[in-house]
Amino acid sequence: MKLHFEFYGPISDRMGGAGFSLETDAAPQNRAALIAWLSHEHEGAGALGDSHIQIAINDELVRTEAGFDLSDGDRIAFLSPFSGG
Amino acid sequence: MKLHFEFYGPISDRMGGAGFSLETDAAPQNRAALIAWLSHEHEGAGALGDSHIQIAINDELVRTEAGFDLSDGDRIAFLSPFSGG
Amino acid sequence: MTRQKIILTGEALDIGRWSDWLAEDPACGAVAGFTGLVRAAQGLEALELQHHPVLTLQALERIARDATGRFGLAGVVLAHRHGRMAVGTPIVHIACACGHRRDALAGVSYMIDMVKTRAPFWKREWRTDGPHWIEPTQADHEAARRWMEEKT
Amino acid sequence: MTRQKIILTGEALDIGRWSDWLAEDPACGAVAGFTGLVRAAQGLEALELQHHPVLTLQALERIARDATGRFGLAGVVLAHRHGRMAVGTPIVHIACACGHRRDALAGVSYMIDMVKTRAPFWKREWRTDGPHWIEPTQADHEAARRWMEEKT
Repeated sequence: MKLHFEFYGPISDRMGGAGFSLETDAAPQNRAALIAWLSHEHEGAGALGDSHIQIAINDELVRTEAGFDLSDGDRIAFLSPFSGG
Repeated sequence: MKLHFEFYGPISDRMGGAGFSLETDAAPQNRAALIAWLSHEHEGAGALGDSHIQIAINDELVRTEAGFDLSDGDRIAFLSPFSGG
Repeated sequence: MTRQKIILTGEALDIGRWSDWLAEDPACGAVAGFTGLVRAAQGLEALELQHHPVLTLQALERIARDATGRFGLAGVVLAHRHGRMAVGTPIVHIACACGHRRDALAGVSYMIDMVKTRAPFWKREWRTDGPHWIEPTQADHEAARRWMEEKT
Repeated sequence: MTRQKIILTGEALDIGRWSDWLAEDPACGAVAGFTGLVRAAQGLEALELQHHPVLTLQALERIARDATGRFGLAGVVLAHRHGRMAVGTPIVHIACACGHRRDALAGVSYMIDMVKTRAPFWKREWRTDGPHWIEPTQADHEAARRWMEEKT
């Protein structure tokens, strides 16, 4: 399956841009596995482990403790800590 | 000497208007004496004894505990509790 | 070097213009404001604000000066109507500009609390059954007293 | 029956018009507001606010809804810019209308505290020496947490 990654805020600098896509046969089912896999593919991905970074799947914030079930075409966004106003 | 009295806010209703003038040879030298004298001249003047009513002499707020020294032509204003905004 | 406008007027308040003026200072990242208006109520035809010809403006100036010192404000607007006003009319407008939001917001709170009980105004509602003086509430007095107690 | 305008835009904020709109409700005696602007700083050329295409507007809507319920607001404006802005440009404008001043002022404080740390925006300063991401301060995080603790 194909997964699309998006990076918002400072983390996008570490990841070399706003996003990229990857192919896999065995999609990771929790946050730790996801980041371990991304770290294989991209050297900056260790920074995604910061617990202040939130994850949204298909534009919906997810609590990642419970794990997740990714499907082909899913968009996984990593959101740096917010700084609005 | 001639003294001018001014009344601001609700107290003006009790005193029958915005002000009046009185003649005296012996000006009162403290708040209690002033109100006693005014009560002789005007039936509503007892209400001026309310401790929340402030006094200004010639457009300057005065602390009346210390007494005061009135002169001919002085304007004595009684200010009802404020309600602005 | 505080920029300030203290206004006591019988004319309509020109709120938009002052806000623009306050926001002109590029050193200010925060502008907070408050507008109090004549609120509709059953039988209310108009609100009247009486003032003192000398002491009222002096009190407004003192309130603005105290707020400026206390919260380090770079800009202040304190404008108050007097006279008779219809429902919906702005009575008072306050705005504070400074570097950070906390001080701007606190400055506005402080000033409106002070204006309610420490500035010589007397408020009278004109209702269908005649005029009624309005006294400040107990909460108004307490709000002003709290600021006095927590001297910075 | 709250009147509300939630705006996320790349265009200049039209602050005066919304304030007028909020003040139109005759049941409201109090309108409080806050405007955050790009503050001048040594070497600062522009401020950039990035946002999320879906989540940011949702967060603004939730913040306005929470404030409305918590403070009993009759009217709310929450407007936020995104994109690149010059010094002096309004970034965010918040206004609350209701019957009494306390709730209007508290509503504004609550919303700006939430917008700082709970809405998906990312702020970057463009300085003469290049771009610098701006993180929320510790004080910003604490301000938001305090509201969560003192649940009304």
